[in-house]
Amino acid sequence: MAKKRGVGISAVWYPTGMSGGGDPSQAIIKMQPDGSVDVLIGTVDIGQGVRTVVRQIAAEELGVPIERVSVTVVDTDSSPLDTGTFASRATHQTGNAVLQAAAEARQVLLEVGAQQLGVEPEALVLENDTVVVKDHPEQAIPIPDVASHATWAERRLIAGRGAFGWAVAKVDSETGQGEPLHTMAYGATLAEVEVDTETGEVKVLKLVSAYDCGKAINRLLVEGQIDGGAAMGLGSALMEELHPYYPSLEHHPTGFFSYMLPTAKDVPPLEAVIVEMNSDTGPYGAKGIGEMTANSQAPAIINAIHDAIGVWITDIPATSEKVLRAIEAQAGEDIQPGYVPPEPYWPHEAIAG
Amino acid sequence: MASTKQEVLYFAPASLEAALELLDQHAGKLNVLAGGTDLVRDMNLKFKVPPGFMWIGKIGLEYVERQNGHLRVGAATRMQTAGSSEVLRQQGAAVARAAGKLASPPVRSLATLGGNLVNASPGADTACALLGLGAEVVLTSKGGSRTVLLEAFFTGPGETVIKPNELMTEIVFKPTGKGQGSAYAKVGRRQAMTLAVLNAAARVELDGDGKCSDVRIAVGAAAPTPLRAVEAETLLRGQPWTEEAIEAAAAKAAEEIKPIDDVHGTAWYRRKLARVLVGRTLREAGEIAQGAR
Amino acid sequence: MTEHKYVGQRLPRYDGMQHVTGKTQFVGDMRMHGMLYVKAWRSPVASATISRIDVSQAKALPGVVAVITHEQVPNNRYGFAGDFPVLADTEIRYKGQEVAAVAAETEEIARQAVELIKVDYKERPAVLDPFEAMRPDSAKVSPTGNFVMFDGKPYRPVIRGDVEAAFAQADHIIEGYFRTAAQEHCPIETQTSVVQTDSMGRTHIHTVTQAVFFNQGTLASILKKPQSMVHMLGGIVGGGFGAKNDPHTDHICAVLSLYTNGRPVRWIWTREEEFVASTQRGATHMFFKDAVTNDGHIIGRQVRSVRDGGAYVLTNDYVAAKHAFAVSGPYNIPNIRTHAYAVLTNRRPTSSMRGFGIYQASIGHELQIEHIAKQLGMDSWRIRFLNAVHDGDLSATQAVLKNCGLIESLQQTAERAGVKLDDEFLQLSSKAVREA
Amino acid sequence: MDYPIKFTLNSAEVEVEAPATINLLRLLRDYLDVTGPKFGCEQGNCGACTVHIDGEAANACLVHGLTIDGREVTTVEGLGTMEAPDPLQLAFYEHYGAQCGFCTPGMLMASKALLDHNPHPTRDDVVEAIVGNVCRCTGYNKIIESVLAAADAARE
Repeated sequence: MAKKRGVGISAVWYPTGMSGGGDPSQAIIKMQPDGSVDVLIGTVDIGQGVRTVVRQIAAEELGVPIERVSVTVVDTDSSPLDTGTFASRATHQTGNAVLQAAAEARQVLLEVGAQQLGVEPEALVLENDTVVVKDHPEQAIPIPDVASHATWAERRLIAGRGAFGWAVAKVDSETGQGEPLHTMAYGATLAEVEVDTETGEVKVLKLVSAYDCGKAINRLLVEGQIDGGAAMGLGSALMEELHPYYPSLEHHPTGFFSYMLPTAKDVPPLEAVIVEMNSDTGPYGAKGIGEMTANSQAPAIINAIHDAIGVWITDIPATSEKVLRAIEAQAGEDIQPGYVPPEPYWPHEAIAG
Repeated sequence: MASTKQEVLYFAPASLEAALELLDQHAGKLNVLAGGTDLVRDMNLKFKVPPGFMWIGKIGLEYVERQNGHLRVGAATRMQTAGSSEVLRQQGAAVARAAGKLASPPVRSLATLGGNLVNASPGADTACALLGLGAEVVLTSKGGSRTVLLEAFFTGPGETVIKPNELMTEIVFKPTGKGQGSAYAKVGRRQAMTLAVLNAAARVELDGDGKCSDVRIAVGAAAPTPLRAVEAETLLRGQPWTEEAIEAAAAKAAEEIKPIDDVHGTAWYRRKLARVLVGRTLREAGEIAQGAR
Repeated sequence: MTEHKYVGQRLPRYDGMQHVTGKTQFVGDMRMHGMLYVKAWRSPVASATISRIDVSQAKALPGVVAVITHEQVPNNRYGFAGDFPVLADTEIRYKGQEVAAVAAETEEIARQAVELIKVDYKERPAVLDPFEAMRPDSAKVSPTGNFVMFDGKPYRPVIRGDVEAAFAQADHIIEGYFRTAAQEHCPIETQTSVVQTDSMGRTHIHTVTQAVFFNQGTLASILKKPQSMVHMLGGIVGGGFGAKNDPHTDHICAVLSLYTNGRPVRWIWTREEEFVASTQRGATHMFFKDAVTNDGHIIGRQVRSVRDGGAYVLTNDYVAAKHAFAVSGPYNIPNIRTHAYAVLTNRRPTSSMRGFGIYQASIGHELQIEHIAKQLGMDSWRIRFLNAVHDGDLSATQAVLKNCGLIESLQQTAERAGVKLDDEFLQLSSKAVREA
Repeated sequence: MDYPIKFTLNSAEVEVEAPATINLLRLLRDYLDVTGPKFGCEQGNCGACTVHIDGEAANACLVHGLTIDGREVTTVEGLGTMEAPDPLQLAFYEHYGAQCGFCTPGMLMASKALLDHNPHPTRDDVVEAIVGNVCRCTGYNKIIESVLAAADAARE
């Protein structure tokens, strides 16, 4: 039984938000008379944790304890518009909208507090659940008291609106020139594999991934994204394929017994490294890395297979069978390791040659 | 025309006698439900809803015991029980290993050896292992019992010789002892929770002179039923136990099988794997027989 | 640096305790009074013309409350290109396509009713190979042709510099072909909707969509109602990965709910439905041709990629565009020519999946650069550091790059993995001004 | 025809009637309104419906509903509550073992069965225990960390 090990790396990038723009996010923040805060957003939590992130931002900006901040689920009757959770955009776009809404709400809060304290709003800061005069910590009012005063005495609504989005990019139809990519995030992966040269089975022994997400608003959640992407990337490298006899439709899988996803045993202990090259555009410098964390593992793994046994897999995924085919082809057997495209018929507009 | 709602029967007899009586009464109308991991799945997916179910979880068919020089395993013995049985691990390593590799713990707490055999999937883990161990199954009806060698039990994918009024009650095989060993190996499409692209099992007996006095080789997911590689066995029986002999037998086994292309792999790949896995199980069983592991 | 109290912390999920106690209420966990169950008739073939749809027997089955075909759909077309029918009308373009749907008192009755639906169709040859679909003599998947069009072109171009000059100047021209597979997103929660239309004519949709407001607009158009009459409730989603951007159950349930006299309908897809009928990631073929110098600089790159786009346009143009914008990779390549094709085939529709065209691009440029490194006998790290983007570099679309982080990501990957990099690589920075 | 079933569900006696075509998952979700166990595939391949039957982890979708008569079933609802969570639930909360939360009830029950039988598991033991539970969000890493952390906490 021959097992050979190899190491491979990869480097990737990914834009934050829709390429080409046109994807607004809106937010509304309002404070209740007891100083609790409602954050209304229109994007959804698909597991990545946007409600948690948005709650952190609102609590940070309004100086209230995070426990007093509620973030709604989406109800089109009350939530402001948001194009949605895709394109690695929620933390960045919705986060920016919430930041803006919080600034507006904060201004009202400061104005009411200033009235109560008899100072200018500019003289105040929000700290530890109080509105406090800069450099005079003894002159402070708890935020709940300001909220109550605003509601009942001043008849004011402490609230804020926020809206963010990339403008629709003007992309030249001949050359593609324009600004369709915004706030690029980066990542790299190192994979170590062990290949069974008799069966073609590949076991991934190590996956180390470093991702530049700009400011990590919640490091636990960012690590979760990097880990989750790693498993999905591993699946796409080694096993996930809807057409085992591509392009034929035959043998199309119909469940998790015929379409393979990585199990806990397929995924090695994962290393997630957070790199923070802050962006100029995101909340606190954040970028979006939701999708790209699944992009770097497959090439690193395929490159590691080459390092281990000297064969190139170019038809992804590198299933055990394809790896063995490549090994046998290299050894002289007349067999194709994977799909071989016909000579394409490029339309006349295309590149000559 | 609207189909009428099907009335499905259910029985949960408390004794073997009661179970056999029910099978006799409702011959052909009751599907025997052991773990349910195949039957209930098929029901869920509307592949097959039988006219009735008879659950055999309460009739005492879960046991592993040694009797008259044979291992006797109750047909309703669950995979987790088989996989963790010290007796099986020592004296029927192939089946203990196969049971322990089947699916996942929440499936192994349900699925039974008998169910895995009666379902007759060509790549069933324990079917391959038990075939390699030379097992027989006891089929019992109200009228009495008969014993069928496993290689005569399977007749096609999902098809066996079991009659509608019969219940598989026991699996019997010769334990391995001194100078004997068994092994099981499988390649799936991932590290766990996978059907076999191909599996293989072997039982090896070596004599004092280092010759192979008896051998059995089984290959699964390589033909309509789990298959015994008879010609490969012939190459080994009575011959010195050498790496060359093992290689030759493994190559012969790869020729004997009748694999197809399906979602899990091609016939080409299955032949390659047959040679590798038959070789590996023979080597491992041989090492156990030699006391080397 | 500003001190933050909450931002930058490791805080548990807001809804974490609900999740771990099983209290989170997903859409499929809802049950409403008088709720009906939905099933659909799906095409067993990949390509056909429909001559007749007969639902009379299904309607007559006791327990069936509503049966719809395209005739009951107020506006049967949606999607970026407006080509995707809610229910197939004149033709079938993929195996698994919905032609009719039933709402009944129980799931079992709904299933039986579907079996009573008769669809007369004439099977056509299916086009399953995108290279076949590209041929002028190919059968047409869509009457308007098999190419997804980009401002009148059958591909999305991205052109920077002079790639021919780069090839002329190069020490090596290195080509590579790579294919990535079609994939399924596999969120553990399948497509699910609970929908009710009330006596005011407002349709309330409990949705698992990732894009509530996108879909509110789509559904308003399908139902021909003002957006305010389409009330969507969502935000608790059992995994998405791009599977839940396009409507799968919301639109059919919403139309059904117009015909159930106010009774809510629920549809939870089986795992099999998820595999046969949901959107998928399209297989992609990439042909690279790079101009490379002896010292490992990539000075020119040509990429032609072909996306196996499935039966309808949906987001194909967007995915191909995103692919074209980014396929140069995080490298400073002065001369680029990319043509990204998306070609229609008789496969189930392809749409967004985590990575949106750049997943494929990443595999392409990272296998290609490794092939280059090996051909040049160069270290894998060196070739990436050598070509990595810096602040101030231009993208293929000539956008000025800022806040770059590739060099740092590579450095930190090496550090965590215990790889000792040469000092020259450790001293690099994305912020460093590039030497002229 | 419906058959009567009597069993112990999360420490309470329940009685229910169901046809002979019911699996335990549907019995729990549709008849008893216990929605912790999730519908993920009904093929026994995702583990989202994992419950305990007489103390052992089992895929509820593969269990014939009527065979539950006289037995003891525990779902995630029986593991602990928001106010009094099981240490394993708390560990999943603190170590980010749940993202979208859909596989979580099954994942908890599979790993709880492990800890019940093996209070001091190795990382490999945890992996073996959850191989039948698919998670598409977490990459399993923080799930495994959560289970190990719960075991550590119990040791103290």
